[in-house]
Amino acid sequence: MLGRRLITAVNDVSFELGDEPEILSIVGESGSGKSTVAAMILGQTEPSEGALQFAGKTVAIHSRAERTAFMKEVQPVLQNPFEAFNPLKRVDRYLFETARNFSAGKRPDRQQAEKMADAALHHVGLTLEEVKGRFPHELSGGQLQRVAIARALIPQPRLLVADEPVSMVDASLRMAIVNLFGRLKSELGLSIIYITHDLATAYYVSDNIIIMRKGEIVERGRARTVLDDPQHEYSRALKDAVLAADFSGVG
Amino acid sequence: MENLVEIQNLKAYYRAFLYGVDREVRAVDDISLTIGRGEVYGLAGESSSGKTTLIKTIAGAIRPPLRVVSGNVKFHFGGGTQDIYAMKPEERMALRWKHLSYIMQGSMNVLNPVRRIRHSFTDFAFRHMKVSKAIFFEKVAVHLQRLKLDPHLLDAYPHELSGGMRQRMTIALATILTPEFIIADEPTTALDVIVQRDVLTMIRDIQREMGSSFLFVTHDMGVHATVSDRIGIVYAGRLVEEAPTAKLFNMPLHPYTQHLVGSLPKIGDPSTRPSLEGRPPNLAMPPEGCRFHPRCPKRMEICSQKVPPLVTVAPERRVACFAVTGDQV
Amino acid sequence: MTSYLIFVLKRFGQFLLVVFLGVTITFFVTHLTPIDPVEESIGAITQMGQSDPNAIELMRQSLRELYGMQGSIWQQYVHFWLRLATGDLGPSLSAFPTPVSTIILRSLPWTIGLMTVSTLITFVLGNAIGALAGYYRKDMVLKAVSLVFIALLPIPYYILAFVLLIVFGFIWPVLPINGGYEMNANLDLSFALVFDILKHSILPALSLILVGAGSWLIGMRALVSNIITDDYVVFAELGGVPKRKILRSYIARNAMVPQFTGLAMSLGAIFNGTVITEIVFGYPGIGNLLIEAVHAGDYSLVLGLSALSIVGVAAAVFIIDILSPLIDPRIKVE
Amino acid sequence: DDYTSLPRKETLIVENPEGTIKNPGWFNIWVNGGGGVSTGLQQLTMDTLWYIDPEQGLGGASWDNSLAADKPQYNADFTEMTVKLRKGLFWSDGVEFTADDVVYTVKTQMDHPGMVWSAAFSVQVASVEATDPQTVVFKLKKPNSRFHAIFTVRWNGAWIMPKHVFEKVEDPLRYDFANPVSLGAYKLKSYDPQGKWYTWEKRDDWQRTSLARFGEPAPKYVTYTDPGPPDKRTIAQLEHNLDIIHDNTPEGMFTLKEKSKTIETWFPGFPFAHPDPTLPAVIFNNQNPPFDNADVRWALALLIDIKAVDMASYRGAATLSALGVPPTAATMKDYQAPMQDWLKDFEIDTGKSKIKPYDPTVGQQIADILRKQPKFKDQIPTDPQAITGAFGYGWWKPDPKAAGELLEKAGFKKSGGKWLTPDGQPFKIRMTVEGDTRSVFTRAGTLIAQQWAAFGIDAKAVPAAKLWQTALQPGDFQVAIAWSVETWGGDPDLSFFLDSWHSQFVAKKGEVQPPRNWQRWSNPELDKIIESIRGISADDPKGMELGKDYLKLVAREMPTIPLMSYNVFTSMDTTYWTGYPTIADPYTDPVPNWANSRLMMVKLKPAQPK
Amino acid sequence: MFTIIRDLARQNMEFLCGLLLFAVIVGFVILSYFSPYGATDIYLLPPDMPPDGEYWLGTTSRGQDVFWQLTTALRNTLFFGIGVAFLSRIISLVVGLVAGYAGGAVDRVLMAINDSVMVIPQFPLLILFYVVLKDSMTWTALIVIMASLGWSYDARLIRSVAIGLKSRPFTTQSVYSGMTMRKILVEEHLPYVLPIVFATTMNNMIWSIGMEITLSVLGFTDIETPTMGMMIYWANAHSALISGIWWWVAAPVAVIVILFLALFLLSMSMNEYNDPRSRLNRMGS
Ligand SMILES: Nc1ncnc2c1ncn2[C@@H]1O[C@H](COP(=O)(O)OP(=O)(O)OP(=O)(O)O)[C@@H](O)[C@H]1O
Ligand SMILES: Nc1ncnc2c1ncn2[C@@H]1O[C@H](COP(=O)(O)OP(=O)(O)OP(=O)(O)O)[C@@H](O)[C@H]1O
Ligand SMILES: [Mg+2]
Ligand SMILES: [Mg+2]
Repeated sequence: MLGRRLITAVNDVSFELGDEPEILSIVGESGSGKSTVAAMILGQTEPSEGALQFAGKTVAIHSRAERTAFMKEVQPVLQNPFEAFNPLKRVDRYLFETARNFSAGKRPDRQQAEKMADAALHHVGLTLEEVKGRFPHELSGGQLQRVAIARALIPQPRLLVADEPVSMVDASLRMAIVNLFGRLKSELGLSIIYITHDLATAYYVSDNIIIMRKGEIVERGRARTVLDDPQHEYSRALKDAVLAADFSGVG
Repeated sequence: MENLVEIQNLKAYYRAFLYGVDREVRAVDDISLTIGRGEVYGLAGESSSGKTTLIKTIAGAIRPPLRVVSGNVKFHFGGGTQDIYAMKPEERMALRWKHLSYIMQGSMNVLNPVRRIRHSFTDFAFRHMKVSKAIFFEKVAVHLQRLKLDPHLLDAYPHELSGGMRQRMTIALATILTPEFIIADEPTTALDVIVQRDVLTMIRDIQREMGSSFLFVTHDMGVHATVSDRIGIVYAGRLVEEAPTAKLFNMPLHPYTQHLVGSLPKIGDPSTRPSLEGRPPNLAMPPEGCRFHPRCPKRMEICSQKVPPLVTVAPERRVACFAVTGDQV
Repeated sequence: MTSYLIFVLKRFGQFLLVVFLGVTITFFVTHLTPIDPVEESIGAITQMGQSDPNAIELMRQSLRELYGMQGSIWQQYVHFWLRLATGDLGPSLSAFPTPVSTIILRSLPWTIGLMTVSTLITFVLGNAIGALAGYYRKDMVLKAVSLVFIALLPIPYYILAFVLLIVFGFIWPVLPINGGYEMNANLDLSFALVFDILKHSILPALSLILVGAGSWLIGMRALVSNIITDDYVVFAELGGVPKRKILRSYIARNAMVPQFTGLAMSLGAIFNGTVITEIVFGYPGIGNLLIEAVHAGDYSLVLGLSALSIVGVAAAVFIIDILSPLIDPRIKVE
Repeated sequence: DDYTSLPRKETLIVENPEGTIKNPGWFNIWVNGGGGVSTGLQQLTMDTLWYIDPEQGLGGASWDNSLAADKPQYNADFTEMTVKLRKGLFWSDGVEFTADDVVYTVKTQMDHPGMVWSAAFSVQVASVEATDPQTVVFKLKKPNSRFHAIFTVRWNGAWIMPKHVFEKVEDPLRYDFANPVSLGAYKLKSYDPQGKWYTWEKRDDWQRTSLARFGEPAPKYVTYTDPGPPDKRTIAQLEHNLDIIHDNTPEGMFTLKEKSKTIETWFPGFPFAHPDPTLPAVIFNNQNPPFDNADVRWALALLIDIKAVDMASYRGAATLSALGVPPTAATMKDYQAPMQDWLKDFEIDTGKSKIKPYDPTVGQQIADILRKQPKFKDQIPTDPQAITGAFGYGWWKPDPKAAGELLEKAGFKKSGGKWLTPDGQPFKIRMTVEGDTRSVFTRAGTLIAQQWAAFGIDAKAVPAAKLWQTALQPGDFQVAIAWSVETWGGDPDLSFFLDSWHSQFVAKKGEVQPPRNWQRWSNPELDKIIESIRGISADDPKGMELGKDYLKLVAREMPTIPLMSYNVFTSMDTTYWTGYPTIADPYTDPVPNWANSRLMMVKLKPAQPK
Repeated sequence: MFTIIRDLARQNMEFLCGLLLFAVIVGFVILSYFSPYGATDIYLLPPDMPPDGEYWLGTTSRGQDVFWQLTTALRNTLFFGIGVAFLSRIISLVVGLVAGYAGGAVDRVLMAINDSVMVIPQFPLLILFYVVLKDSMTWTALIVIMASLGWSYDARLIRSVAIGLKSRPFTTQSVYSGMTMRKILVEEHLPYVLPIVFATTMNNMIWSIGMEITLSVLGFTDIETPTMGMMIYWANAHSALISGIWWWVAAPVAVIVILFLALFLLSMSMNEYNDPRSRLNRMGS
């Protein structure tokens, strides 16, 4: 009813996300174009051919208003949480800024902004109290990544684009974030594009998966189906290369 | 098995007096371990647990603000015994590359960016080989081919190679003289999974062929499962568990190891994985007692008061946890 | 190679643009001068003999015609570029009818000589000491030498030159302080003449070197002390590569990359310093000529000189730019 | 410093104040082509009909018939001048000098507008012809009793061109006259292609030049050089590398006197300097209000404390003048002394009171002040005559009260300590000074501006890089320090500058002023004086009476405020040469850029054996 | 900012020295307001007095007290330097940040202008301006002219940092927080380049004051306003060094050197503060 979300990318990459909230993983070798796809979905890179459609309309960003409107619907989660915040600024600043810049109607005052930030933080298992007035270096990587996600939630977008959101965080924190994605999907009805190298987490969290190689999609489908029994030769190589974190006697 | 490396009660601290704050980061705090000849010893642990610091200390590659506070590192190269901290700088220099090579963390960026790769080989290895240049480079070419690298790449600049190629180049450089002991710090991190697999297999092959010992650091348990013979788990500057690879994965003893092994998702196993709360301790102000206790699901009274010693609980198995060893030690 | 060619062409375009803008700005500023070369000339002439207004008016007309100073400023501007395209800078107005290019060519070698030699020495000396001081951080001799250069660095060119002049010309008069060679020198090329020219260039060059070397030294020292913590240097050390080799092929070689770019960016400033030094030491270069020309309202000479220095500095920058991929293979030339 | 290809003992080294020559290879002095003039070119190789020395001159008279055999002969109504030339004078290339050269000089310049004397000839000369090889007859367009002045060297004059060289040249305007052919006793030996020095060599046939009448020139070589700014000149002379400094700062001169045992100066003691026959003054632009009002000009004069100005500018080493003539030795006798009584009685009416502004003792007072400074104690003369000669007679007394009354008379008002002009604006004066080219003027101007400022006038000194060209000629100034009065020096005839003060020459506002009447002052009474002088010949004794009328007029009107002579701190080193001109033997001006300084060559003696 | 200064002062000898020297300079400037003599008054005191108890730094040949003259001259010079630095910093910040962030055509245009300014011979141009403007060449005008000549080098520097900042993820974060370009530049990027701006301020002041001195000594500025250059100008005009009035030259030169040393030490330690690696090295040695 809302129309469909059709996304087209460089090398004739087409895929779509349905109305139902879902987590779509994009995996593939380094340089296969995953980040480029992410950048195009976020409107940072213009596709040279094809178009990006959102809610049935082709996305065209010409004015600031159009950009704001688009950003309200699609928000990113960046790769390195330590880098995602200006180390010279307090982290809460981004929460408040987002709250002010994206709310419909008149700009919320400080108190309203705080309330919105607090609500968003609750979704990621934090409170404003823990975060308020803190500088990035005073928070752990996991906390920072969750604050970043909370910020992305404030405009109440329908789509999150997460480009390798856990590759820079520790193994011990990794699961916390991945688990959070699952929760956000079910609690907020949010769709997430999850870009990763890590087939195991993709398998663990996503509904659908796209396997890319050299800017092209080689295989797609339900995540579990594809990974349990990859059809394409490359997908199989990829799966084989995964070093299982248990002792299988490879050595 | 004969020991090649013996490390005793090693303590190495970063002492930083930075803009008004005097900090001491106890990155390696009382670690003892031995590595056998021909063995691949893996070190695992989360980021900033002190893995790099430990192997820097072992390799004798320390520079301020890092200082070795106590303990010693002994090698048995060529049948003799060398205490790396009792040697003169020139003697230590003489060991390098011939007996001991060290592949640093970030090995994609360790080649001189403004000179052709050929020069790196000359600088590092030519001195030690008593042959003519032409023969030297013939040998290099053969060695490179073994690592599936085109010898023409010698005339390339590092930036003209992909990350994986550069890492392989560095490995080639480190192994060209067939040293007895090779230390590698995360040599495959940030590599594509498929490339990573190739590199790891290759490392293993070379190691077998040359019979060298390997000390191998990574936080990726999957890599350890593939390469290491024995694994030591480091948490916050301490060795908390040590076991042969199979045993460690099949029956981890330390709660941290258990978490490490258990939390990782696996393809084909959709069951929910728990996540560990809290954050790694600040090594400048580590918690009292067991450093893992604030995050430990099995913590006891004593954990916050006493430091659990590393106890040998079975042959080749050591663990530092009161929950496993009891508090009588 | 073709990508390098495209890179060179692009840079060349940039060079042309910079020259165009620079010369245009100078053209208009120069033409703002209230000094009218015709009146200047009339002044010089009437100084020699009395004239009544009729005579002066007569003179004014004939000179204006002679100097070719008709047309609006825009016409003159277009005319200027047309002439410049053929390499003609026109006649000097204060030394009419001698061509500007003749006058400039007389002084140019001196400035180029002084500037190249002192820049070269400054660059090499500053970077060499800086590299050594950054690498051997505990060496007392190097520390002392660096300290001297660093202390000299902030002193303005003029002051330092002036102090040198007083010290070596008055208090301890051992060096010449005026001109490019001794008066009445025999100007046939001879060993004595070369020696004399060198002797006269010591103080001007010294003032430039003393002030200039410090900034290279500091930059290099800082660069080196950063580079020695770079992975490839640490790796080389771990690999037992000899210290001197590391200093030369790893540290200095890498530090040269930004220093070379820095050289391009600071060339304009170096030219300024040369002009000031020439004034202090009465050196016969284009700096002195330029000041003279400004005074005389000889805007064709001012313009010729400015255009030349703009082209010169921009060309030097261009050359350094296109050479930089050779020094730093990482620079992408696409 | 030993490196010179010429024997030092035979070389005289002289400062050329023109600095570095921009177009060093240009020797065509008849075209302004960027070459030097006082590089030795005009002093040593040029010659013309007559010379008037600013001092006594050689042979007992300041007037010298050089190429001419006699004084100029005019017809009764001054419309024709006949010149007799000397015989036996030769150009340095062996060609004889004749009347044809003179005729050629005049005609060529008339035919080529743009040449230096072209306009001057065109305006005056109807025809010129050589009636025989030694006689030239000029027919003038209108009567002029001073036409010969154009061929009379004071600082310079219309130099004679070598016809045999120039007639082969296609366009004399574009001819550089390289390897100049000389009519003087020296010829070019070498010059610096960078324009820093010129060296001239004594002609083998020096006997065939006009200078030979006084004897053989001593220096074999003469080098004119640019030694740089004053400090470098001082250093060079201390090291005996520079025989004559043209000008210096007073302090540089004091240092030389103190540190060098071989320095000779015009006055052996204070003020050392040679008084130039030019008169530095505060020059008003009389064309613009409020300086068109004599009351305002007088008020400003009465606000000057000349003793302070003297101390500030010349450190006391100045020769003051309240009158409109420079206090050179000749004018002291001819004008200053005779006018003293008139000055003492001179009265001005401020509107409220009558005052006698003249203070005849200022010279004495300055001598007294200087004598108190230990440094100069012994060098200050005590004899009143000598004091007057050195420091001048008197000057105007500072009288702020009278000045205020004068300003009020002119409609000015004082409000809140500030003077307002009649139309209610703050009285703002910008005093243009010359910057460091003539630093004593700058110093004087700064102090005068400060004295005016202290009285409530918004006054400030502003340096102009090229004062004459940017301010004085176009009239783009309010008040400036410069000179507008120049005399022949050795001759009492004032026509040299006074003729140009006629109102007929005053340019319109915004247009370029012909030389010397920078104050742009027109006055019918003055015009009458000038016309009377034009009607009599130059040596008519009536001229001096008319001159005094001029002095009285400008004292009343104050179109410029005369300050002092332009004292030139010329110093001469006796290590290699002696026999320089001094007050004891004032045979010429020691200042070496004057063409008359050729006389030095014959009076100098080598100080060291060859 | 304050904590940075405090940390630097505690930790860094150079900074401390620089700060102390700068305090001396500021002390001088403050003293200038208590000068017993008018700044432009001349011939008030006996000239050429060597330094002694009464005239601490002697008197000039123009009858001024060198010490008090120096305080005023230093104040004027310093304000001049600060004025130029401030204005030119603004230009270089705007150009550098915008060029770096906007990229593309904007960047190319700005850099073409930037490079042209860089190669123009500044010193002759300044003299030309003086000749053109004559007495309308006030200090304010000179500040504006100098500022418009003295920004290009630093704009390039700032641009190179800004390019780096643009690709930093936190910039993306800011964009998606809905901040405008102006806000991103001013609030996100500016703090990053401020230390550089601070360091270049010092270098710029050294440059502009050096130029002021050179222009003044050559007589190309307002000769009535006492500045460091003007003091030397008048000393030169009175052949002070040659005639042994050395204190007239030595005093301003010494103060200039102190001032520049202070600025230089501050700028160097700020530079080092910007680079944590060199901070670590400092401890290493
Ligand atoms: N700014 C750029 N300029 C030129 N080429 C680029 C740029 N960014 C990416 N590419 C190229 O586009 C291709 C796709 O890159 P992209 O970053 O999307 O890959 P990726 O799948 O995200 O890789 P990784 O797993 O390493 O992040 C690569 O070949 C890369 O070299
Ligand atoms: N030069 C240094 N000065 C001060 N502290 C340091 C320095 N280098 C490392 N540290 C600290 O020492 C601790 C151990 O660092 P180390 O590099 O050994 O960790 P690691 O286990 O290798 O981490 P990673 O997996 O990220 O490489 C960390 O807390 C780190 O912050
Ligand atoms: Mg990517
Ligand atoms: Mg590490």
